[in-house]
Amino acid sequence: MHLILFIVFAGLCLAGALNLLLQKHPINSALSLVVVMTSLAVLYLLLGAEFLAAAQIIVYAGAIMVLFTFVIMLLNAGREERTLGSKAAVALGFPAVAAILAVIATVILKAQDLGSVSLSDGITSTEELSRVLFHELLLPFEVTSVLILIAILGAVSLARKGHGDQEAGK
Amino acid sequence: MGGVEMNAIDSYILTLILLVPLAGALLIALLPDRGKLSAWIALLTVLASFGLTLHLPAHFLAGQPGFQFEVTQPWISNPAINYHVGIDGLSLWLVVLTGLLAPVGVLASWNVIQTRSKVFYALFLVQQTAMFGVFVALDLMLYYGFWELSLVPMAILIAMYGRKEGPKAATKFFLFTFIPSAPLLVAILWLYAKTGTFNFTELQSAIAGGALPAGALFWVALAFLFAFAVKVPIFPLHGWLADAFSEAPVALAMVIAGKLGLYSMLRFHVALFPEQVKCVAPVLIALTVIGILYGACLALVQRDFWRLIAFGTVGHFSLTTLGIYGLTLTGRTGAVYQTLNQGVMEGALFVLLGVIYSRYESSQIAAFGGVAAKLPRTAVFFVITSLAMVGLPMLNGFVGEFLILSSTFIGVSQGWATAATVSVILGAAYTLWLVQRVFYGPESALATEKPAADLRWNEWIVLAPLALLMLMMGLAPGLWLPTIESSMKLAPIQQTSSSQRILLPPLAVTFHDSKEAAR
Amino acid sequence: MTIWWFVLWSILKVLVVTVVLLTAVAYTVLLERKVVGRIQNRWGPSRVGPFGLLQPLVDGAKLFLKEDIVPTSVYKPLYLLAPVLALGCALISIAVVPFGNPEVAPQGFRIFQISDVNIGLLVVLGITSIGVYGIALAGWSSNNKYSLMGSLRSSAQLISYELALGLSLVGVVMLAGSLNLRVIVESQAAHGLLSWNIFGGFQFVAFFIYLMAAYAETNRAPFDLPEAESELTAGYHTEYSSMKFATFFMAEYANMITVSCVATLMFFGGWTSPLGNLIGPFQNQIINAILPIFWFVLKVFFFLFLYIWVRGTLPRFRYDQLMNFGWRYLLPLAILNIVGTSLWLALKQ
Amino acid sequence: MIPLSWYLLLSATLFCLGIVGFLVRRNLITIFMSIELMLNGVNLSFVTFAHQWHLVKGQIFVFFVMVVAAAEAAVGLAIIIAIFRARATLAVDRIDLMKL
Amino acid sequence: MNGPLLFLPLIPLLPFAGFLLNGLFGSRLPKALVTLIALLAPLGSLAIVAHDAYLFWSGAITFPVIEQGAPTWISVGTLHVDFGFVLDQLSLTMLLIITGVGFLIHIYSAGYMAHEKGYWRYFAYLNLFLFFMIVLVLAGNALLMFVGWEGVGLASYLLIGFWFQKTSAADAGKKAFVVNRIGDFGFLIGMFLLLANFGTLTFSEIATKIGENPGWTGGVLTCIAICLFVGAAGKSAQIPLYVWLPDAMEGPTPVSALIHAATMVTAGVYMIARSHAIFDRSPVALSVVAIIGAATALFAATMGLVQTDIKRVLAYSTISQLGYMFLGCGVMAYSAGVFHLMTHAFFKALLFLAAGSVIHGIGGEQDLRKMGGLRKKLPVTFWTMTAGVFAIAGAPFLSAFYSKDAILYAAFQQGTFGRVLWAVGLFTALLTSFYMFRLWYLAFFGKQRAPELHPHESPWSMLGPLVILALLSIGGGWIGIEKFSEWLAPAVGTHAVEAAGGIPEWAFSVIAVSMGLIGWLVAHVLYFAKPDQPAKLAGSFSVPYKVLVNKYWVDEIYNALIVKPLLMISRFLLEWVVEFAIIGGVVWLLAGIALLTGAILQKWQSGNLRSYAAWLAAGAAALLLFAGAVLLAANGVDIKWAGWK
Repeated sequence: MHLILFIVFAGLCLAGALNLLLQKHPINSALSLVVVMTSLAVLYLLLGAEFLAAAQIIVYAGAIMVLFTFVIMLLNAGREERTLGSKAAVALGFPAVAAILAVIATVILKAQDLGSVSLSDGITSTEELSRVLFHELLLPFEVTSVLILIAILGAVSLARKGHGDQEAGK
Repeated sequence: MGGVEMNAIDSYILTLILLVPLAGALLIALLPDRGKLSAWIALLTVLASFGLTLHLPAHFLAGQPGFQFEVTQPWISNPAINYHVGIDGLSLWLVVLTGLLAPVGVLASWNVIQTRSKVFYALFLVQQTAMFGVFVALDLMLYYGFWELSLVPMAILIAMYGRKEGPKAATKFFLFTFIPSAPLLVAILWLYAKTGTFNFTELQSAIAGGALPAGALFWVALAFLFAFAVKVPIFPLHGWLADAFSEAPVALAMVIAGKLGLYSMLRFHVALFPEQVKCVAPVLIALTVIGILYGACLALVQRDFWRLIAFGTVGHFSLTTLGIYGLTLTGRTGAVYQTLNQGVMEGALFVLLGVIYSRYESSQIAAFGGVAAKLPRTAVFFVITSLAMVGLPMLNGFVGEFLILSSTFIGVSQGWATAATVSVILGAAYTLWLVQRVFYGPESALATEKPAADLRWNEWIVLAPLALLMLMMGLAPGLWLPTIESSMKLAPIQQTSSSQRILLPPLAVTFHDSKEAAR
Repeated sequence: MTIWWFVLWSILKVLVVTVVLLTAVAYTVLLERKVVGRIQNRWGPSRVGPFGLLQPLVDGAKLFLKEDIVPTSVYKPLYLLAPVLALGCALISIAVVPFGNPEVAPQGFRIFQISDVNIGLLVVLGITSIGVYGIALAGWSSNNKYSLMGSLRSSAQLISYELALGLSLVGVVMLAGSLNLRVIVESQAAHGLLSWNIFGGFQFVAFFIYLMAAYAETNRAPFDLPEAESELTAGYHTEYSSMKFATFFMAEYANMITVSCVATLMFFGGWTSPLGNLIGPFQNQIINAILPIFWFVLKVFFFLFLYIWVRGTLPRFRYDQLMNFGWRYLLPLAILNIVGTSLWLALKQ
Repeated sequence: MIPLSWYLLLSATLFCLGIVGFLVRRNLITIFMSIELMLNGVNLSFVTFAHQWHLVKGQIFVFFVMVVAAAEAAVGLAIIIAIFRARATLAVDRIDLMKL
Repeated sequence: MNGPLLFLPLIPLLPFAGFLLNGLFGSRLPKALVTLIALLAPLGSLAIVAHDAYLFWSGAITFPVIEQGAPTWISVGTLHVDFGFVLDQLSLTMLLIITGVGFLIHIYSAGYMAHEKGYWRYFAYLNLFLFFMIVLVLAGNALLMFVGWEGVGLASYLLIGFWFQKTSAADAGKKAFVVNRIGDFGFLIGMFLLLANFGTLTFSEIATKIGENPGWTGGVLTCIAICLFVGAAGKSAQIPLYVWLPDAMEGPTPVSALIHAATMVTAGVYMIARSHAIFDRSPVALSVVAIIGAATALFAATMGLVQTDIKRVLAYSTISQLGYMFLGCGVMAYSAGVFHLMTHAFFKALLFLAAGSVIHGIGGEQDLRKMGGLRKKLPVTFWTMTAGVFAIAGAPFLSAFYSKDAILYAAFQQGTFGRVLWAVGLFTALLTSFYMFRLWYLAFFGKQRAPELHPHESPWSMLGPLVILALLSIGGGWIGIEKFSEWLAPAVGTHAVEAAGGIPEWAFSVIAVSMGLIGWLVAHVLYFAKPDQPAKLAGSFSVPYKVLVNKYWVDEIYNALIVKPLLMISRFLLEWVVEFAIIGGVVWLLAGIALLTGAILQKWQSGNLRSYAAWLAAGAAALLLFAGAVLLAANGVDIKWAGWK
């Protein structure tokens, strides 16, 4: 059962990721990414990270990606233009990525004591999570809230039309 | 501190001095840029920090060996960087001078800085902290940090507030001062690698101990010297000064050259590498004497008063450097004193030139004439300052100049000293010529066209104390000299007696019976 | 092989619930038409069947049989995907809703809840948040400016109100100490009406916020800007017709039902009786099983009625008012509610 | 029973696909999405390791990554909007000046 | 220190207080108050000086009075300089002259400058001058003397440039200061040498040390002496540094009288007298002083012959007379030099003030050619001027007769060398007499040549000092050189005066007087009897005349030989070649290399996001490969996840 779920959702995940790369239209890419994220949520669930799975859906799929689609729609960004790309990117990038993947894969496969996972083992309850988050890691948590606040302000000021010279008067 | 009771405030006064301008800068940065708000905060901040610096001479114990008001706090354990600050007779007055010049700078900028004043004052205060830091830091890494910190706001402000070609001058300044900083850092790190400490005192004894390889030490000392020589600047490294003077806002121009480099030379070159210094001293003496004459000669032919002052300044600082590298007690004491003098005089001078520039918006000397009739009080202060620069006895410039020249003449080389003394003539020539061309003579078209106001309140309260100080320092150098001398005495330089004169063959004049006459 | 039994049971439950839900959707439409009709002083559908009760069937048949038009300039894959997504999301979230007493569980399988998930509430919220894609994609892929405008409005509105919605529920979660919907309901069971969160938990502010946000989330009046017919023709589904249109229609009503369910569960004690233990458990197991469902349906019905009532009486907001209301009032209020609740909890301990 | 290395491999693959996306795509938004993909890949390995060591902190790390990603998305998309306003293009090859 | 109070510090401080009061508040004070402050200051000083003099004569104190426990000025290492004052016969004499003549000139100024706008400023400067002059004279060490020395230079600079809006005045002020600075350079070097060799700058200590070592002669002492003399030459306008003094006549006339005739310019003489101990031991230096003095005397006198500006005539005359004084010092007749200094102070101040009165009287005109016939219009001025002219010409029984004679007599006794000097001096006396009478005739006799002028006699505030100075010019020398020498001897030493080869002293007087007479006669013929004659003469001797009128082109020569080359070198060689080409070049070369490197590397930084990313990925891959493949494989390390928890 676990195996099936893993294969299905890992497959969806990879397919989504590949689709993200292959699609020419950003909105398709965005939807592929939503698929990736949703499948990841399932995988999280399989790994016993319930809360994260929900958060993954709510935050990533439900907020961040909506923002992306929203922007794509707002800008009505069409198909990718064919521009003279930098050849270096491809010439240098692909071997490099392949090398990275190879190295990481080697390391992972060579690793000795990695455990395994099965359904319904070690589910992390939300309570446990929140206990750590709000006790040990309260300060970082609060700091992230500041970060978010700053991001909001930054986004507002950036996206405001005319960079404030029209509104500055009022 | 050898059983001396430390006053409660003594233990953190230096930290306070460092923090107050920084706090002011932060406050300015946080508050809106509205009217004169930033300026007022800056003024209050610098007045407060000046007040704090006055605590130092009041509680300084002259003649005590070592550093006072010392604080050592571990900061980073590895590498062992400590927050280690303290002052002695050498830095004492420089700190006070820095404190004094800050209100001068703020008030001088009062009417000049109209736009983006928030940025200006915030950076100005940061720069202020950096300068305090340079003077009080006793940990080499800390010192280096402050040293670099002092350059950045300066460069930014020159670029932002330059009169015509700010960015160009700032780039020049930045390159000139930053490139030598790199070898300085390397040298500091080398010392750390060899000794495992950044502590000034420990390094001093380690170097004196002779455990370090002499050959490498020579280059290390040279790297130190190079960084300082550019900042002073010494001929032929003065390329940035003229542009910086022409462009820098008044408040910065008055601190941009001189004291940081001169202090560093005394503290971190002469006192740290006494042996290595002896090798380079003859070269430096030659260079400074050339610089003295060169600066004066070039000042004679400048058409722009900022540049004129720049070259004059090259000459003046070269003279001060001559005092340092003559390696005589009198000379070094005189050099420190002259550094203080220069601070005060340049402060006043730049305020005055700033007044003239802000009124007439020209720095072409030829455009001026007869300004004394329009701005009589400015003229009075200008003449006083000029006379102090020229080295008129009873004003401060003379004391330092005399100490340096006489000690060089007696302790180092009669020939080079004589050559350096020629600057007395040339200095008077270009300074008075400047005064004459700007203030005297019939009123020029510029002077008649632009009806200009004489000194304003902010300029008054800056110039009057400075003028008084010039007189005080000229009449009663005894208020300052003993503390300076006492710490100079403690520096690990063997007083070069006349038999150990540094030999400079080409210009040395001998007198067949001078030895007998002296005995 | 208990796991296969589990799957089988689940499939059965899903089928039943889906059928019931779709029927409920159809009759909610009828209800709306009736109620709105009465509000507007007319009869509403009354010709097909007794009291027009068969109207939904005929409507369905009509929509189903209509010509399936796909406009030429639409972006077809997404154009087709969008309604499916919308309805799918609307239906999925019902999966974690407990309709009745979970203790009725022959052979360990709870029959009144498809899946009892620890993070049930989050699942509902998550699925709801995915639901926005349906609208967004529909609008965009239609290649029509009204549609695009509608879906932009919708996306922005959904993102904005989701915050208030989520935050308004935090108070309840804190009171219950769990995200499990079943546990939340059980925490309100003790004294009937008095221990419902809206009364006993002092969550009426949260309830109000939730209600507002939920109306906005489901694009219902007075927040039905994305489909404001006077401005945007029909908003995001302008280009949709026949069954595809019906799908959106169903999604909207399914969402309404889900939202009502959640409101019931969170604030009105779910399947529990308002009388609490005054009416003790009956001897008859069937009655014991059915009665909670009755209460639950009653409460949900009340909320659906409220929906229709509001729609029939309140005017539509302007878009900037909508945004202002969400960000400037609801959100801070929700945060205040959380603070208040946590203070209360802290003091209680 | 699935070995955790599978998850890790999946995560590595996602990450590398993210890099590839970054390299080959020209649309600014898609590139941005590739970054999100990379983040997700990393998140997966975090969760995997959290499971491996039964440490909650691994998950919390993911939580923080999400927060950062959200912030990043907000600011990044705002920047993209600003760029699009100024340039009317989203092709990265045309956006090669740090100046609007 | 139990002796009677001398109030030495008060002598300079009173004028300084006057300076401060007038300088700071003068612009807001009523004129009368300004005048009062300005006059009280020198009067007070004069009173104290008189008080001290009385104490001395009454025997209450003995000279020299060396102030003990004076406040320290500079004290570093072995160098110790204090504000110590010394009062002895020499400084007392000088003080009397300075405060006395100074006071008179202050009074005169009150009338002369009455209508000036910068009235307060003028008096502030004048008081400042007095302050510095008194410091100079009272100074017990060379450095303090240098303070006064520079200070009077400053006052002179300010007063010459008093009408700063006139370019010529501002120029003259600057010129005076800079030329003086050349002298100061010598003074400074001299002081350094003193410090190096004696370790002190205190005059008394130096004198004591020299006195203890009779063997020291020449050598370094010559160097010191010559350096000091360079300083003196600058201040006292001797060849080659005299050029500033004629230009200094741009200042107000009372200033010329006080600073550029009576007091400041004689500071050089005073300084040499003060440091006579050094000069005494250096025959070479003495000869230099004597030769320069005599040469200056003659040279300046020749230039004075043809000047048409009344003040310039007097200026060259001053230079010439100063030459006499140096001549006196050079032949070790310090008392004679100081004696002449004193009488010169009287008669030259008188002459300048009288000239000022004339200028004032005819509304600012200074050209002799436009004067004439003023004898009737300005009677008091005429008569006082006459006293001055006769005095300077060496008329018997007037002051200069005694002092000039003493110098010439002393010179004659220095062997052949001395006789040459004597002859030069004598000839100079003839020339002096000639140009002074020329001035006298041109100004006061004949008919008025410029009818547009309306001469009027000056107010009594101006005439009063004139009369007093006239009396002093007449009677100032009656004390006689013997008595004066005796009086000064403790301060400047005694120098045996040998009999001059049997020639009686009166014979020298007769010769000198006859020279004066000849000069008068020539002037009488040329400017009174035959007024058209000078033009003819000028025509027939056009070359010498031109040379004289153009003052030997000395200014031009200096300009061409020193100033211009210096500026040229500075501008072309230093500024363009060294500064721009070499220093700037190196800098720009470095900058160019950096720019070039940057331009090449800039291609790398294309701004293309994807290429950055590619490089980033490549870098990461390389690092990973390095770490993973090389390091781990090489060490045979297997990756273990366990043991981390």
